[in-house]
Amino acid sequence: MSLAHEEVLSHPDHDIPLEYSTEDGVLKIFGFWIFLATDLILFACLFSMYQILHLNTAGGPTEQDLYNVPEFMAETLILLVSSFTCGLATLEMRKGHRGALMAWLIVTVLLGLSFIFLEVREFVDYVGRGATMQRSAFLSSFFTLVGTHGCHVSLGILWMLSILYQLGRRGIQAITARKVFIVGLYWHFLDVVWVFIFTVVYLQGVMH
Amino acid sequence: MGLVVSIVLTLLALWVVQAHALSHAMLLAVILVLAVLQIVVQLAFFMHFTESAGPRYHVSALALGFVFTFCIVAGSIWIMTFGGTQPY
Amino acid sequence: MQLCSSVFTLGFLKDTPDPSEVDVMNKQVLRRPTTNRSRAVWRCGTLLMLIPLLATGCSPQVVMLHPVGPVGRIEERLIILSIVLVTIVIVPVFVLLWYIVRRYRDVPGNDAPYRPEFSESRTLEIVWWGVPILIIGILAVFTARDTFALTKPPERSAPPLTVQVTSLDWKWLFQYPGQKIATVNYCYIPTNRPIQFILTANAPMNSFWVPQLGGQEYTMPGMAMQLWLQADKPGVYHGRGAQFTGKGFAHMTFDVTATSQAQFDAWAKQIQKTAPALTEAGYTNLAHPGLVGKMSFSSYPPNIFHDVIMKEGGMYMKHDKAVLEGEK
Amino acid sequence: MALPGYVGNAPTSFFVTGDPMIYASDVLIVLTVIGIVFVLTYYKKWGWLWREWLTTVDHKKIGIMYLIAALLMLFRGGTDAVLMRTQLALPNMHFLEAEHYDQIFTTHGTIMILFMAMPLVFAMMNIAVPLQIGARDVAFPYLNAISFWLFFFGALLLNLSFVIGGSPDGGWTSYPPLVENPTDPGPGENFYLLALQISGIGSMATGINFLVTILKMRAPGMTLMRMPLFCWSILATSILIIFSFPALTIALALVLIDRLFDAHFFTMLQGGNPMMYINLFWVWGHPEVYIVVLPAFGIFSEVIATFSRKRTFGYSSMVASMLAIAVISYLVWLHHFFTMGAGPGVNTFFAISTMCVGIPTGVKVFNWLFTMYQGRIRMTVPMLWSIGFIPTFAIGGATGVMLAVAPADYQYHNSYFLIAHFHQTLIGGVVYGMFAGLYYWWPKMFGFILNERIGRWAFWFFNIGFYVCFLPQYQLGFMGMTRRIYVYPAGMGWTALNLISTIGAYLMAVGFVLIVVDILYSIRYGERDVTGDPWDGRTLEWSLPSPAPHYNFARIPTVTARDAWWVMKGERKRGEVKRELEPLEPIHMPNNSGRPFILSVLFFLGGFGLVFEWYWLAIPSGIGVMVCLLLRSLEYNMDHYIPVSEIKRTEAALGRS
Ligand code: HEA
Ligand code: HEA
Ligand code: CUA
Ligand SMILES: [Cu+2]
Repeated sequence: MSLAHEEVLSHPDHDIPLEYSTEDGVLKIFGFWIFLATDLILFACLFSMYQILHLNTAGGPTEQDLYNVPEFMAETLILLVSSFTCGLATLEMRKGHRGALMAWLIVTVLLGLSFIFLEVREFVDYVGRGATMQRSAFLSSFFTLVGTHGCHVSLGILWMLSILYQLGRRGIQAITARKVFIVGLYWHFLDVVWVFIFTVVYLQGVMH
Repeated sequence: MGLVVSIVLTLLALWVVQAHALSHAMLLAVILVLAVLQIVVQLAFFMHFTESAGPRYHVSALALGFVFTFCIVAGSIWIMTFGGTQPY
Repeated sequence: MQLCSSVFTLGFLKDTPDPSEVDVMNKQVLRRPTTNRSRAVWRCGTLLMLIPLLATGCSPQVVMLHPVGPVGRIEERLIILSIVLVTIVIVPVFVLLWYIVRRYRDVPGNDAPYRPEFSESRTLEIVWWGVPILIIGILAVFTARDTFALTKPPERSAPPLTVQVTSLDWKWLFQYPGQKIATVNYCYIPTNRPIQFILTANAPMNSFWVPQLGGQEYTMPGMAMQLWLQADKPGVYHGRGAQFTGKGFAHMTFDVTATSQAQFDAWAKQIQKTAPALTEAGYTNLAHPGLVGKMSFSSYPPNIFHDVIMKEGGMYMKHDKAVLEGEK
Repeated sequence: MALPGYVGNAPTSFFVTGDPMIYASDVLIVLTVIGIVFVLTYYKKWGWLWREWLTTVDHKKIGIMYLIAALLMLFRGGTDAVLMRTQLALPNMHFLEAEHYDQIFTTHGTIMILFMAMPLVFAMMNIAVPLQIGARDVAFPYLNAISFWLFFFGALLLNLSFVIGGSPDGGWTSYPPLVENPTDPGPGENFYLLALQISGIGSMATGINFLVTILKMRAPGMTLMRMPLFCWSILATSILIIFSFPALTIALALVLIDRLFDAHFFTMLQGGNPMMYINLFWVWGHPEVYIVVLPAFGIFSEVIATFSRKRTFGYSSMVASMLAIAVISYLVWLHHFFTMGAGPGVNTFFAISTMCVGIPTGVKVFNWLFTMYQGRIRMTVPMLWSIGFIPTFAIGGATGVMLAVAPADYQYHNSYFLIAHFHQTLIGGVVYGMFAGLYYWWPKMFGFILNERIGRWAFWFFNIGFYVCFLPQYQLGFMGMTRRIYVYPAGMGWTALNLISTIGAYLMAVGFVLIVVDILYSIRYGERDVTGDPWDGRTLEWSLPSPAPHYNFARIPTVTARDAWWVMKGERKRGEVKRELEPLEPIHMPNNSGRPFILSVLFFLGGFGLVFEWYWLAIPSGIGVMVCLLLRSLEYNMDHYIPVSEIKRTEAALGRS
């Protein structure tokens, strides 16, 4: 990376969080925000696809046949809580508490895993009832939209594990702090996307 | 705090849907508004949205992202409804 | 008109169909007037030099600019209007470019003023934000007006005739719900009467285009689109699919013959009497990819048009019940 | 009455067979590969290739690699064009069969836009942007290398389809349901989908990279409103890339899911809705055309100001218009399918928003004209391309406005009028712009100037050929000729115009060959650029030696005004400021890495596996990709410092202090 031209290095300031303390950190965090904007458009396309196809059931299972309120509420609450614990992890990092940071991250990972577990169970259940992706346009778009989110979450879990390993080896320093912050952004973003899946897919589906 | 608000918002959304109190279109509108509020909560409480070193370009980037998202979703749905009915 | 049409009618090439392909492409709408060969060669030379003029050249073969019905005429008027409007800004660009590049060349002894810091002018900026806004404004008004106008039947005096069109791989099927007959790769229409073409596809999406009658519209599986056209003059008009559909696409042409109402009725009678019927099996066969010539059928299974649309996704569209039941 | 050679299934054999042209190219490809391997081995260049190029993260070298690849792709796409024009020269030609022609126009369009125009744009921005803003590299050099290699292997994948498996033949827009399994079996379409997907990921990364670079890495004093217009154009383009490419990603992914896993997004049965693909494709497709044309606008702004020896006229409205174009271009995508009949309200809205793009574009045209006004115009080759651009693009844009008149588009749609429109904007805008940039920045890239005389000949052949080729096509459109037909009957009056158009295409090919000749000639005889500032330039890249050292700036300049280098030269000439040279400091630079290359190879293998549904290849490659990402994440020593002594030595060798 080239020398910093932004204020960050020229006026070292103790109030600046560690993750912003290097030029590299500033660039990567900003770059990640932009990446999130692209992911936003990606999901926007999947959502419009779903909205247009969700009634095209081709005589197969419909939304009402499939969605189950306790099930998707459980998924939603788990993800919301995990977003919160992930936020706590960032706060602990700001305070420099490595142990607490890692603990909260582990909690987040566990919540993420249980979310994925529930989702996989839901998918398996649907498929068992003949609601496969090949059955109708509605199901193609359902599995693609929700599945894409699920893939993102799974990736996030792997990513957090790698960061946990790095935290264990190197402690909290500029680079690991940046990574924790960025994975946090990612996780909260996925939570936002889920809120829309909750609304547009599940709530709309059980509305009638 | 953030957690409480977001859980309240979620339960509220579930409740309006289950209560069958509103018309279809109104319901959709209400739950979408609730979802948007959730975004605000996430951004403000968890994502440290207002923080940055130097100019806040990421705020404009995300704002632009929301605008284009709206254009794409609303535009696509508008186009795909074919003026409401098929002539045939 | 005459002048330019003679300039642009070229006869120097042996421009006649290859006999082996006539059966597939026997669509000579307008016979080119035979031209003296040497004169044509000379014309070709002029033409090469006058290439920029081509964009405005206009023999009767320039079908878009020689419409024979109200729909095509509305579109032609818009085309001309838009040409005129864009010319208003494009010509000054050309003139300015030519003048500036000539005048301000960096050659020794050029006494034109040199002001390297001249880079702002409020007045000039207002001019070139303003004039285009004005022009676009005018164009926008006419565009909006005609866009809405063309979704309605062109003339209300005569009752419309409905023709259902299905694009197949790689042929066109026309069904006449009023006459209960069907044709392939050609159709007849009465003149001076609005025709409501209802378009669908039982194959990848195509586009139904008869340039002399008016613009095109997509034929899409599962959809039934509506296209109003009308012919004022009897004649044979060339039509073709305009949206690529694979290997046989280039041969997906058809003729639209416009005749008087009496001749049209006579033609329909004749088909009803002499042609074979189209059966379900016959339709399935027809829908199979491949090329065929012109065909006529005295009747067809009454619901195929409707059923094909419904099967391919039509059931998910909201339908205008009045049209659906009124016309069938 | 089947078409000759039609009935039956698509080729099932792995290697495409049955056509002498294909065999010939097979042989040619094998010979070329053997030749390259031999030369590299003979001159012991393998190590050099790996160290200096395959593992580089230097934006200048990446730019050069983009340039070479793009020129090769221009040759491939141009050869396709010449073949098509040959087939269309006369009615009822038997030069190409339908299947062949369909493949050729598909690969022509796809290659020209995605593997020629895009990388050419990326080449220019890699070469110039960091130098113009006074930075030592882009924000994420490692990611930049990944972008390049993903593009490269995406392009390789598409080109491979020519000899293995068969080329795609659904048009560059690739509309379903035509490209779904039942009507388009065989791997061709899979090649298209995966090649675009792989290179698309790279493009998206490039967009993010340059947005961050421009916003965050400018030299001190270079405020946004002091930035060269080329950088502004890249900023606008990056915004467009970031917000439009995801739509392409989704559109392609869904078709792929349909094809590989029998889903029903766009099929005719089971409730699929093919119109939704058209919608998503153009949500990306329309911004895409501005993605490629805005950088060209930026180049023209630089070239015209430099060779008129004058400040850019109306800088702020140039910036405003660029941003306006970028934003409006998200509101116009429906103009590519007016004839789908989404209703008069929809058509009117999109027609008017489309026309509105003409307003800011017009402002740019007039500002260019008045940049030349009262200047001193030097007719160098880059300037020739820029001046040639103005009338071609004005006509192309004007016909665009005509197309935007929705009811009239019911006539023009899919006719040769449309073909003429977009070649006039794509060639007259993008290709002219990139050629201008090529000649303009060539000395900065390689240290010598391209021969002006040959360059002028090339320009005139290309420019005249261009008009001869495409003006007749407007008329063909008016005469009812539709696109994507491989034969047309005689007697429609189309013959002469088609023949003229074909002649024009040959003239353009001569022009292109002359450019290649110019490059080869100048490599040997070209004039060396010893000053680093051969054109008397205005922006910071000309303050550096040609070619620039790998760290670009030994000292980061401080910018005080627009046209920073021009101002500095003025100050120096007048002897006004004699700044004390600050002492040199060690420079922080990223390390080279072979991982971007390996990662992209894995992507390539994964893509190839998916094309043939060979999951035994695709899945391990996917895992390999993940492992590469993980390894990167665990890597902490990614950069090094260049010591002052080495900087001093390098600068002295370049004749600077
Ligand atoms: C670089 C590429 C490029 C550019 C810059 C443009 C620019 C424009 N394009 Fe074009 N277009 C394409 C590439 C491009 N296009 C391609 C590839 C396709 C077809 C793809 C396919 O189907 O395969 C296409 C298709 C296309 C269509 C679809 C037609 C159809 O399918 O039926 C339309 C319709 O509105 C359109 C309109 C426009 C307009 C209004 C502009 C405007 O931006 C033009 C603005 C410029 C000017 C107007 C000139 C300068 C202005 C002045 C000198 C002064 C002011 C002028 C006026 C007030 C008139 N284009
Ligand atoms: C940047 C984009 C770009 C560029 C530069 C070009 C360049 C050219 N294009 Fe292309 N074109 C498209 C983008 C582009 N095109 C697109 C998107 C389509 C739509 C595709 C679709 O429908 O899906 C299209 C379609 C298209 C068609 C319509 C095909 C059809 O619908 O049936 C035609 C026909 O004339 C054509 C012609 C040309 C010509 C003559 C050139 C010339 O400029 C080329 C000049 C030639 C060279 C620069 C190379 C020189 C080559 C040699 C020296 C080799 C000589 C070798 C031999 C003689 C074997 N193009
Ligand atoms: Cu001139 Cu018709
Ligand atoms: Cu467009």
